[in-house]
Amino acid sequence: MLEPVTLTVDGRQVTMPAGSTILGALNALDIDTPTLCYDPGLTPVNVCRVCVVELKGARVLAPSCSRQAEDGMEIFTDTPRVRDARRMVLEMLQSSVDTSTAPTLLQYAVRYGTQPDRLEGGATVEQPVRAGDNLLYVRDYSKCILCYKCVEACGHDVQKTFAISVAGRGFDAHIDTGFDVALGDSPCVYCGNCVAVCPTGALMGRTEFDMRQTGTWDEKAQTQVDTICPYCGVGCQLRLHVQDNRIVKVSSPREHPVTRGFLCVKGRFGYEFIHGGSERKHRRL
Amino acid sequence: MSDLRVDRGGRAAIQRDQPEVPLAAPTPEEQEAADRVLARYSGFRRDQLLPLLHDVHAETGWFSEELTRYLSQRLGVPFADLYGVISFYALFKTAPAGRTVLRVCKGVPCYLHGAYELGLHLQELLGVGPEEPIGDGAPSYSWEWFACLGQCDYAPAMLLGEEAVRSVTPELLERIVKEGRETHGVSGNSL
Amino acid sequence: MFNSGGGTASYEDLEETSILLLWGANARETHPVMFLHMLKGIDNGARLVVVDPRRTLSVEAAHDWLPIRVGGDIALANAMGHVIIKEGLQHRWFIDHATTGFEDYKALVAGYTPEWAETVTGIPADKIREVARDFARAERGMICWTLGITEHHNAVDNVLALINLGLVTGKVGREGCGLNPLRGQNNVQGGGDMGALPDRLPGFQHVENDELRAKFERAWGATIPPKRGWHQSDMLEAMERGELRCLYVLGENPVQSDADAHHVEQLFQGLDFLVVQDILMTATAEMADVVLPGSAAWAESGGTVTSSERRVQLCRKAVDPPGEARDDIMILQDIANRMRARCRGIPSWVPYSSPEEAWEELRTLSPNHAGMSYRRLAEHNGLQWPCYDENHPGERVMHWRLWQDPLQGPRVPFLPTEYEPPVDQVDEEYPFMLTTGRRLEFFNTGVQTALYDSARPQEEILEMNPEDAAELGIADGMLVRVSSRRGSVVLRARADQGLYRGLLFMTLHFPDQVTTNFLTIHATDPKSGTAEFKATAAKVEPAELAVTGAGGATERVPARVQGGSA
Amino acid sequence: MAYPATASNLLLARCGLVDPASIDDYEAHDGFQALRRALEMGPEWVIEQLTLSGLVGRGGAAFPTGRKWQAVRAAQGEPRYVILNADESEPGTFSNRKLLEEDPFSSVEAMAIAGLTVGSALGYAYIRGEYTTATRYLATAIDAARERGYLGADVLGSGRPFDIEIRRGGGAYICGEETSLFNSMEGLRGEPRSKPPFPVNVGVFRKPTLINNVETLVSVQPILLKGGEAFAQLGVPGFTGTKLFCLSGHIAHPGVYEAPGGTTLRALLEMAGGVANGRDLQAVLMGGAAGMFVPLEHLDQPLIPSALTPLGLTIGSGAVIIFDDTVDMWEVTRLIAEFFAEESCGQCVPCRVGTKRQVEILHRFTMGHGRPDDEQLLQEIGAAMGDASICGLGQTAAWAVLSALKVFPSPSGDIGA
Repeated sequence: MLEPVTLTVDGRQVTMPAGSTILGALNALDIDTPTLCYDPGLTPVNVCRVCVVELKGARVLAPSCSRQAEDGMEIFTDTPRVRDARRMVLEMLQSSVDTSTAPTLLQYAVRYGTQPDRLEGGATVEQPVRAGDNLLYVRDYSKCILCYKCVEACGHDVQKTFAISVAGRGFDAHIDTGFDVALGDSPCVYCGNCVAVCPTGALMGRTEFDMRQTGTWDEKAQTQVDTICPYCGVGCQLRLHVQDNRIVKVSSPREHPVTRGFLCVKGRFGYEFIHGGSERKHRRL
Repeated sequence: MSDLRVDRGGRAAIQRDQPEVPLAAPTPEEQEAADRVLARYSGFRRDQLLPLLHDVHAETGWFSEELTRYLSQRLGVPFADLYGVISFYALFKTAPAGRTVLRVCKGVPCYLHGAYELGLHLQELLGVGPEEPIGDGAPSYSWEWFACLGQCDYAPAMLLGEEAVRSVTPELLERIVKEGRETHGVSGNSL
Repeated sequence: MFNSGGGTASYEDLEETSILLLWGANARETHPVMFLHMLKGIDNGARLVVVDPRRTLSVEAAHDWLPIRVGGDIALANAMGHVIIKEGLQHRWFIDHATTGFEDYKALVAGYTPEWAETVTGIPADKIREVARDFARAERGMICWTLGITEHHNAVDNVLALINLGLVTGKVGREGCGLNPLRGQNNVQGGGDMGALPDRLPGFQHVENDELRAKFERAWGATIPPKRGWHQSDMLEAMERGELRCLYVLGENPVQSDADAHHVEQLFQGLDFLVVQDILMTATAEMADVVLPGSAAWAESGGTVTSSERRVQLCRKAVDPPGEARDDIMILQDIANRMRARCRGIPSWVPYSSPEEAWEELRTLSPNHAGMSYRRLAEHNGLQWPCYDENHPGERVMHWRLWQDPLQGPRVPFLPTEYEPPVDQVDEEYPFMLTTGRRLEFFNTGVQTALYDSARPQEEILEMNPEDAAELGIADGMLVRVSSRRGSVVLRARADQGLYRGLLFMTLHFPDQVTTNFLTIHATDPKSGTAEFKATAAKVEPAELAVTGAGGATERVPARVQGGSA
Repeated sequence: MAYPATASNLLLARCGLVDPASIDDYEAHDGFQALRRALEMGPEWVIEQLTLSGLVGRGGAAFPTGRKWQAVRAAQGEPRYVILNADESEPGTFSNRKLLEEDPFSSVEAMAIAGLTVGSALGYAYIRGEYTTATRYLATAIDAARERGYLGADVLGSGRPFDIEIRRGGGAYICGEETSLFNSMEGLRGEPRSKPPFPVNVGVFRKPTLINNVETLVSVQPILLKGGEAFAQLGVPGFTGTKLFCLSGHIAHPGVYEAPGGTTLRALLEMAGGVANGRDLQAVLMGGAAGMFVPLEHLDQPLIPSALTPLGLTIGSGAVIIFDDTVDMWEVTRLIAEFFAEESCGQCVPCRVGTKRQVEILHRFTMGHGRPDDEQLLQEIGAAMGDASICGLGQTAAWAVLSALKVFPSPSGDIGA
């Protein structure tokens, strides 16, 4: 086993097990660090750059989510350089992406005092909502900040389904099924694990999408209840989001040892039956 | 069946083929070209992907959706993943382009030596704007702007197919277009 | 396993094993989230070998696929045992230390050469040798199975053959090792644990054990019949004999889910009194004299369920059940009370006001569950039995005692089993072997999955080998008639490279369109009561040419139910 | 040019003199002598000479070459790889092309030396896809060298293997960045990886990898033949040996010029015949698109880090683009920004969005409707790109723009009108 490492963060010393990231150390010190593309269950891709910190002796800022903590590092998390970089990155995102359903991002934006209208008039990633190729979830890539989480979850890190990838490059880089084919022509298995990791609402369950369209989605009026999936015997914990006595969304807690937040198509979307249907055989007794 | 490869995280990763999605239906010409190239890459490894794509592209001039799907299924590289790679590289086309592509350098040194005027001249000669294919069915010629070609000491420069053409003058350009017209036998006012 | 029906290992072990035999299981479609743990295992270096007649989605992720002929499992397992022993790869220390009956096993498998097994399983002898060696030599190994093993007339023997393989290689009782059935429904494990077996009381305590029975009689203040009861197949036979006249069905749809559905339907029609308690108007409920509207325990009432890794977890109420639907535990108690009052004149008595109260009683009666309070279950994301007291963390790996020196507790026996072919044999008239299974997006008889907007069409499809299809002149999407010795159905066909010649595949998901169980055989395993859903001799003809009336099945052309895809 | 090599004609010594397709010609001009020497003296000696020479990477990052070779040699993990980085795509840079087209064998020889020194049996030459002529010459050279036993299973009877495979780029500037190049070689999108870990430990195929620019590798041969100390004595203490500069734009004789370390821009301008057509010099862009405009008062600064760094300048790849007094410099700046917007891989936010926003603002400048806070915005965008981008592309993509703001008259006035 490698020796633990001791580093200094904003003047405070912290000792971490070897292999920890800087973000791990920041968390240990309760330093609230913004992250958008980071997810503890996925390989860090460190592309959003809002978690950058100043590392003494380094030419540029370091992404705390993926940079390994080293013995003797001196880290600064709240210098003007760090704040400016974070603010600018958030401004850039706000100026190019519809962030209206990205509460975390908006919270950071307030924290760092962004002025996105300064960049107004520039190109955006505006494009039509992909809502027609299935009835389970909706892809609205005008809200996509290209955090790669959905690609990682669909691919190497979770599902190994590989239905989507990043395509194109530069400002035109985007999530793609390959020639933008409909999901039905892709290997998608509709597990919705991409939806589960999406931080901006670019991927959204159909029920939530429809309710937002009609203005009936109301998170304040919702309750969340943890239970176990009614399908196979794996024992996945479901978190039922309930509004007006109806299930409107199903997720799974990331910390649950069985699911780690990931589900299959039945668990995530197959809840309609308890609300019954119109045909006699589907009617609730 | 799977085939263990190494992804960028360094872990063994699974490449699966895609039984649920439609079987690829490339054109016979595309399939023949792909098969010819694939035959040279038996025991394909992922790191041979770029050379293989170059070879296929040299024969077909572009990657159609069906050709890409065919390659994906033959190579065991997921379709979306393969498209992601192809669409990353400027030399690979995902829309029909000319059999021969003229790439006019728009690097700063070429700009200083009249590259912009050269492009306009070409547009006039060919009658089409950048990245618009010419000809019916199998387009034979197209032209486009391209990032610095590294021929700055011979500016302005361009690529004719894969070959660099240096110190391009309007006269040279006219000759190239004329020869191209003869070689490709394209008639009509499109070329 | 070894006298308590639960997988010996945990999902965590799937991530730490070196080789995993996924046997008669298509976990990627039927247990998708467990398969994610298997994928992690592969990332960590494990080798995945899938034993399945079909080239399933799971196979796509595997290193090796053994395309076994339907019903050849014991032949394969015993041949692997043969190779292991012949080449001296057995775990000698473990066998000497913790098992009995090795010599009998050795003698039995001596006859199972890989060459002979090849003739039965269709798997090349050298491939059998290779996998046997890999499994035996691997530091850690696991075998996981599902209904491909247990939906056979010799289900228990199939399981025993796999257990023997685990014992001979010492792949049980250690981390990263184990023998695990993957449970098909969210509380198959819990139901058995709670005594929903003909011979067990809650906590796997045998009903024929006087001492254990007395314990429950004291707790319940009632007399318990001292003999084991009937399992489901026994019940059907009892109906046939006229001994069983009245049936109370809770949350099941046997008219559509049981093999040889025609026959089952007739038996149900012959009952004097049928009560169905369910949440939806299933085909079985349609036949009932009384229908009791229950609630969906996972979202409308609560309680516990137990998973394939023996993890007991809490279900919680999230929504109110509709209309007059009630919590099942209350319905049951009301019925019990009325029966007491009506038949015995005993006044009404409500022992449990909530699932938790029933659970608290269970904890006093089942040592395996004694340490699991609701509070702890909530705190720990569930606990794995056995969990003997409130300080016990639950058991990730069972039977670790087998590795203790000196050995704790009794030795475990090898139980050698012989290969037997499926009951329904192919012949000239019925040349195909039809096997059944699930598809990812659907579930059982479709009661739960018929209503959501699945992306794939809600339609039954016959899958068959492309060459077979070509020979019979069947093109993709064409209507075909599939017949067995018991009935016939009409549906669309699709060629699939993943099936060997002579194999057919259907599901049970759309019984209202295609009652696959008109075809299946009610040959049941006497030990478990499971029917042989996995092996039905069948024939296929283009439907246009088919003579009607074979087997008397209603010919129904499925209406294409459009899913979401454009 | 004359042969043998002279103080200012080390790397280009054979260019234009030998037949690039002839191994005989190469052998007749000191060819493969350095490889023989390296085999005779052993890897420690080679690394010692490199260290003594003071050679640093010529691709732009200027990392000491001896230390890099030593690090790969000492790295844990097998196999190891050597990569010739010939994905020369920096606008205004073409020295790799010249070396490969006119003296391809020296790259082959240097790769063999590198492979045998760091313990690698396989090298890759990654050449930008547009360099077809160079690719052909290099392929011919590799085959010829293999035939003569300079490559193959047993290099010159040493009992040790080394061979070279060529990989063509797909038209992506970013792939000159070493970690993007690795991903590209592995058949992936050419997106850069995070560093650390560094290539010397975790390179292509996650194995220790020595990756050097063509010019760096070609410098190895004269170092081994003349000795590291002799090489170091060319140039000045802050910049030893010689460096190739690519002069283009409004210059009388565009081309690759070799000069000892410590030379000045004025000296280079003079070597190349001064501003073309006798016009006045307006601006100099040093280091290509990823470089910066040099204030004309610094033409006499020695081109060494100790003099340039305080001025916020770097030599970069050695590209020197000359602009006469007729050029609209904000239009040039916009072109440079456009180049980065097109070549950004799109992976990280600052570069993906920042490069786009730069173009938009500069477009406003050239159209004559800049906004009051545009210059401030460019400063802030540039700072964020420089600080928070993943790789060198994003980190340097604002340099030219920021330097233009310093050097050229404010664009918010009537520029472009």
